[in-house]
Amino acid sequence: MAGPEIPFTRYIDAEGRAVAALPNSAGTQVLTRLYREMVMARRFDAKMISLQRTGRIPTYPPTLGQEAFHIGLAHAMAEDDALFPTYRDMPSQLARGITLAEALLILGGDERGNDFAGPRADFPQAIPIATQVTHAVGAAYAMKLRGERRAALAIIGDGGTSKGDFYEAMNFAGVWRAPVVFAINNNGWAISMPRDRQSAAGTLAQKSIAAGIPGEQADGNDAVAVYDVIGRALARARDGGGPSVVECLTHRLTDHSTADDASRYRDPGPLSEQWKEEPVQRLRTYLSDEGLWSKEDEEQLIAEIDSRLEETVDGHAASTPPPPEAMFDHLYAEVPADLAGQRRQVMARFAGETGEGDGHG
Amino acid sequence: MAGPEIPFTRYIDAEGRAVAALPNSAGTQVLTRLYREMVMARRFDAKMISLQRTGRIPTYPPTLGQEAFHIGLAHAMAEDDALFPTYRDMPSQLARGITLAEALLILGGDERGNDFAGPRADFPQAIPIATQVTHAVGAAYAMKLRGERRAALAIIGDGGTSKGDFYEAMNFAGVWRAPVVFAINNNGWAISMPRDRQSAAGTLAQKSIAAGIPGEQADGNDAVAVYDVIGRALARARDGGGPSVVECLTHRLTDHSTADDASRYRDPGPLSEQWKEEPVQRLRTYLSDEGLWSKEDEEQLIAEIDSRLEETVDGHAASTPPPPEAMFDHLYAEVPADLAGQRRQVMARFAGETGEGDGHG
Amino acid sequence: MAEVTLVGAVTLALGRALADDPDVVLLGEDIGVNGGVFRATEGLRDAFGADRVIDTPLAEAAIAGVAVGMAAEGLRPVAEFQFMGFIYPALDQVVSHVSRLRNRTRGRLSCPLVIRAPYGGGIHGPEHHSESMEALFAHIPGIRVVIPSSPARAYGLLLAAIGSPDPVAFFEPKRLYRTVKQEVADDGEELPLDLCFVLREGRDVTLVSWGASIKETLEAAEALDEQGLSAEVIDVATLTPLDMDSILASVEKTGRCVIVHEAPYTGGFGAEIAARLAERGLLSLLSPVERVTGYDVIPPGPRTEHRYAVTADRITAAARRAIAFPDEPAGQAAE
Amino acid sequence: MAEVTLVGAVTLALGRALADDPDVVLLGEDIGVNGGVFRATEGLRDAFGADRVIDTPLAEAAIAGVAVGMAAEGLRPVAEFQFMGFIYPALDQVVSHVSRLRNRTRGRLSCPLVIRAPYGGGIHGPEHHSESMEALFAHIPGIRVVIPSSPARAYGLLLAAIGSPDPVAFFEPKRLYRTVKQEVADDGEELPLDLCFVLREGRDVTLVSWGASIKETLEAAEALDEQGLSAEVIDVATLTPLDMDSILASVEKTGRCVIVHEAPYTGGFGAEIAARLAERGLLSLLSPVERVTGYDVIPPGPRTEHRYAVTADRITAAARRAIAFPDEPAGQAAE
Ligand SMILES: Cc1ncc(C[n+]2csc(CCOP(=O)(O)OP(=O)(O)O)c2C)c(N)n1
Ligand SMILES: Cc1ncc(C[n+]2csc(CCOP(=O)(O)OP(=O)(O)O)c2C)c(N)n1
Ligand SMILES: [Mg+2]
Ligand SMILES: [Mg+2]
Repeated sequence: MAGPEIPFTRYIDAEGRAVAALPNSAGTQVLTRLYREMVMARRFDAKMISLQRTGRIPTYPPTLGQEAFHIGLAHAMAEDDALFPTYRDMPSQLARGITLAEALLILGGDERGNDFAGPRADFPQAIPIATQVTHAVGAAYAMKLRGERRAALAIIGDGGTSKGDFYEAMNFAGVWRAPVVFAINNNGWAISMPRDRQSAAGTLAQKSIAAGIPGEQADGNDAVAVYDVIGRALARARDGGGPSVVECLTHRLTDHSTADDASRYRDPGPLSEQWKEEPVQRLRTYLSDEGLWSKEDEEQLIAEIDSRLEETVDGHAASTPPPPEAMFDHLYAEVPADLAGQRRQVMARFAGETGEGDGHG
Repeated sequence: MAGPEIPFTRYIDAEGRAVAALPNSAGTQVLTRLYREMVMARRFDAKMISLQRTGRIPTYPPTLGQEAFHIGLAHAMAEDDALFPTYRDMPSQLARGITLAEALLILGGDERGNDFAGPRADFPQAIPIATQVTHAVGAAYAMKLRGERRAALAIIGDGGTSKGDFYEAMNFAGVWRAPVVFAINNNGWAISMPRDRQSAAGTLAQKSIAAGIPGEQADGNDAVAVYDVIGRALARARDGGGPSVVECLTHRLTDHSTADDASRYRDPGPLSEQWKEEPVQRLRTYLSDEGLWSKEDEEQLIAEIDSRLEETVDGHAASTPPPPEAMFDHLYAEVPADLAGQRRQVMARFAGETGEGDGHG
Repeated sequence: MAEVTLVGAVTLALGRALADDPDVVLLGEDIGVNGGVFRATEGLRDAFGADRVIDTPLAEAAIAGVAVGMAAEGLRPVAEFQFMGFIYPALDQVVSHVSRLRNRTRGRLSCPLVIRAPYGGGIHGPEHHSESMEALFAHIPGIRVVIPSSPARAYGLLLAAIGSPDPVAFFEPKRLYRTVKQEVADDGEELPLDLCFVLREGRDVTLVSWGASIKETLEAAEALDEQGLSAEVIDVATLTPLDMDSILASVEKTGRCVIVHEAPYTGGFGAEIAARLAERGLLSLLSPVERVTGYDVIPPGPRTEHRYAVTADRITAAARRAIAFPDEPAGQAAE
Repeated sequence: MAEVTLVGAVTLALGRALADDPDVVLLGEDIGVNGGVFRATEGLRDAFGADRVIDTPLAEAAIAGVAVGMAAEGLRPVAEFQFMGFIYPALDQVVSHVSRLRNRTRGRLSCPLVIRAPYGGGIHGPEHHSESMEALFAHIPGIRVVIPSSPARAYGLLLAAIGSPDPVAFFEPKRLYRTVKQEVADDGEELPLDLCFVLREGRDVTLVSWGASIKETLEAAEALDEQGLSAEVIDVATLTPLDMDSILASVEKTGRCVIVHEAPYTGGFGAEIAARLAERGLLSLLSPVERVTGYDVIPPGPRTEHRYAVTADRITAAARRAIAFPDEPAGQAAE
């Protein structure tokens, strides 16, 4: 079946050349900020992998290659919009304002990280695939009901678009004209499942047609395209123009997670081609060519990032785990009488442990 | 958003005039057979409503106005295809070969009706909305795996197309190129919810685009259109051409069920317009105009149907309910030891009841 | 003060909550224009608008999911599921998010929502319309499971559920929707979500039940009374978190306990109560615990559904066995 | 005869079933090319083809639903769910159809399928990767719930599950996937689906458990032995339909019972066993039943998940309390 027409947006190509006039919203400040945070995302990712390899955090889902997506969309959002991220979207959360220390708590398996000081309406990462997208629609409904000029943004993977939740969310959003944007990170893989065996649909953006809402594609390796397309979709949503879907085409340049070994199912050939399209180098080339970024800028940025990361890791190592009774204390607004006995018991069992460092391992 | 192009098929219009040359497959025999069974469907329906009103069967879902859909699709199927019906699709089941006595058992709340002698691979009616569509895809997979030239046909309502199951089923079918057809009975309503508030999609057929499979519409008041479009979709499926969606536009000319009162939510105005499009009269006019059906034929048919219905109702009234232990005897292949005590207890409690007539009421 | 049915009391409570708190919204299938298939939301859309009494598309997983997003954004959604038999697509959201959002974010976000669903059999409904699967919900940490058994308790408990900062699954015994009327003052008074209700005091045996089966349990207590036996009747009402102390106190007094529910026997919530008696009330027990429950089967279709029902006779017989113990053999209620 | 791990035994059994019966098909996420995220299906796609070892799109409700259609058409689908925490979207199909198709059609159609999912904690997995929600399934009439605790039982029980004409939910203790190796003959021998396994005979107390917690239960029995106390250990293995007779017979002998599971306390399947003891074993009980279980909370994240775990110490302490009764206060395992 011939696919429907789906718009595709790209501003900067794989060689770092502008293929279209950049949108007005992408001024110098924005561009360098996008770049700086993409570099942060990449170095943060490398750091987490090394922490995982040395047993200091559990299984970790890398973000390598998807920096333009994560940072572009975070900057497209207004501060009081609400983000509904997945386990792979820490760079977006960082760019939205959660702290590195909070991020490390989250990745280290400590729920306190989700009580972030940053964007208080943002959801924590959803682990069960696609369950967050209806949350975004409900939040968007609340925003609209109250007449607020805000929007919700849900992130979902290519694999996630196979789940009924995604479809039901789009359908509710369509009927309600809810201010929500569904941003698909089509990184080509759901663990070992390649995109083309996930769905016979020619594009994932066209799934929006099932709900009667607009869908388009952006080059997910081009931070400017992501920033622009999602920014416009969010603006339209806030202005009462209803929901939409933006499929961003990225590449997962590494394993699904630190527990995964992609060499079992993935040809190295295409992967090396995909590296040529990766987003950080692309934007650096563009900025350098425009005279907006120098070697010195780069060195300074990296030094700055690395020292912040070191500091954070050290801080985390020195942090104490939550007290034993914490597992009871946030389940209900108040601890119900029926749980008091179990809570007492746990406090007694681990009386020695609080503050004694990480029980993990 | 401008909707995608969706083909629409109609052969006989509301006035009973052919608006296109009828397909070769719809010869005289087929046409009169379609008509005869549509009349049966309508009279069966009326009979069931009167049984319900007099307390002889529980809540009943009328089929008034949807006869062309139900009978057209049943005749489009091959005997060894498999049907996955909903609670509203008894006329299709009857046309597929289940007996009136079996139908009455089913509608009377007696599971033995589902052990029909007729099309043994057909599923029983699904009551939880949209749950049957993935069954059809799994059955189709089995047919394909075994190299059988068969297809599965799942029926779903307009409301049902809002459920994630429908989407997941289409998506699996698309990836597997499974021999399955999804026939949507878009009767305009899901209980009190009108079609246009069920989804912002311009057509329900276009939902197929989300799964990359073909979708088209047929005039669901035109039995020939239903018969033809679904017949071609099934043939394509059997021939390895993959799955498709057929949206049939019908009207629910009465309440959702005997427990419903549509006057609470439905304007009478459009309803009387819809009556003008109803399928039985339309086909009768066509057949009469073509000299294929006479007043005598009609009288004879009705007399024949009514006497069969009377006979069935009498037979049902004289039937005995299943024995008390039946609720234990078909849950597992053999009654597990752990259930034996409960089973004995029930047999003791109702020792007097077996064969004593209907305990219902 | 008006005489209302149980479903009428639900409507009253919903209307009161909508009137008192602009953050309360209702959502579900057919709840707006149609007033709900059981008329629980009758008139509320007209009174409070289609934006707050929301007819949703047909998709239970989404109904639960959007309610989570609404609740986290500060609304107080009350989601109706048309029948308990159609609530399962929503279970993923309940287990994965509704019950966990507060814990996961250490209280930054929370999920103060109510899931309403009519449950139980006896209305001659087709398959899937007679479910009593409250035990599935009672095994999920982080939510409350509440089941009223009278108009007054429906009113007060539902208001408490809507007012609660915790998510509540509120299951309504549809068989009792219109069987009794009771004076209920629409005064906004909540009933406690952490206590059982002692409906009848007694000496010889404790009958523990909830929801629809309270009817037969009270009838059994009446029958026992006529036989000179005095039964205490406890309506658990809030299954979780459970007020076991009230049940233990009663069994300490009577020494016998019959637990009654319509749900299947194995793994029903009656098991939890019996288990706690075996742990904490063993020395009080003068006879084996009895459970009078549905059988471990699919409730048969309307033609024979009465055979599945929990009857006053079955309860009375179990209570008499318990009281007569050890003179009569025990534990036959659903061996 | 090869030494295999528990997950290796699962692979052996799946391979054997695929080889012996052309109707057997496997389906699930990442089970084909990748061999499953736990490698339970390693090598099977290459051996039996992508048509019979099917990588599905990511949608659990559909995986269950298509399996129903396959089973009714005569295949023997074995569906893998990657983690129990992601099985909830499939529950609707399990409750509404898997468990009912035979009953609904009086046997005309049936649903001989197996649902496989790794369950339980202790692997430092993120949230939703440590679920033990077997009790939800054990309350559904019409299916069998089976949980192995050793390589040999994994092999024999899984073959029995695949061969069974009834649908089986088969939950694998992922914490034990690679902790022990055992000689398992790949001889196609099934183990019975209607009997508990007595893993260790004893006099003083009966320890009842299943799946992952069998490890700590056996450790506790060992520790008790060193203290001169003799514990009988029962692996329930098939939770439903339950072989209560074996448990009752043991408790009749020992007079004491400690039930151990990793799932939350309230409404866990331990409640059912304790309840049946209160009904049918009351006179055997010399001390209150004890349950040693997970707490009624969300298992904490990896950093502190060890606090949630059921340990041999907790079991030993409960057993000692039971044995010492009435000299020591009882019922504190999870009061
Ligand atoms: C409902 C559910 N099923 C299965 C999983 C296990 N799982 C984790 S990630 C993943 C693949 C997701 O792929 P995609 O949506 O493309 O996101 P990506 O990982 O590529 O970012 C799977 C199957 C899960 N987390 N949730
Ligand atoms: C999962 C589920 N939710 C709710 C219901 C209750 N219900 C029965 S019929 C119906 C409307 C279905 O509408 P549609 O799919 O258009 O089919 P129609 O009744 O018009 O044939 C609803 C909501 C149900 N049976 N299953
Ligand atoms: Mg992906
Ligand atoms: Mg309809």
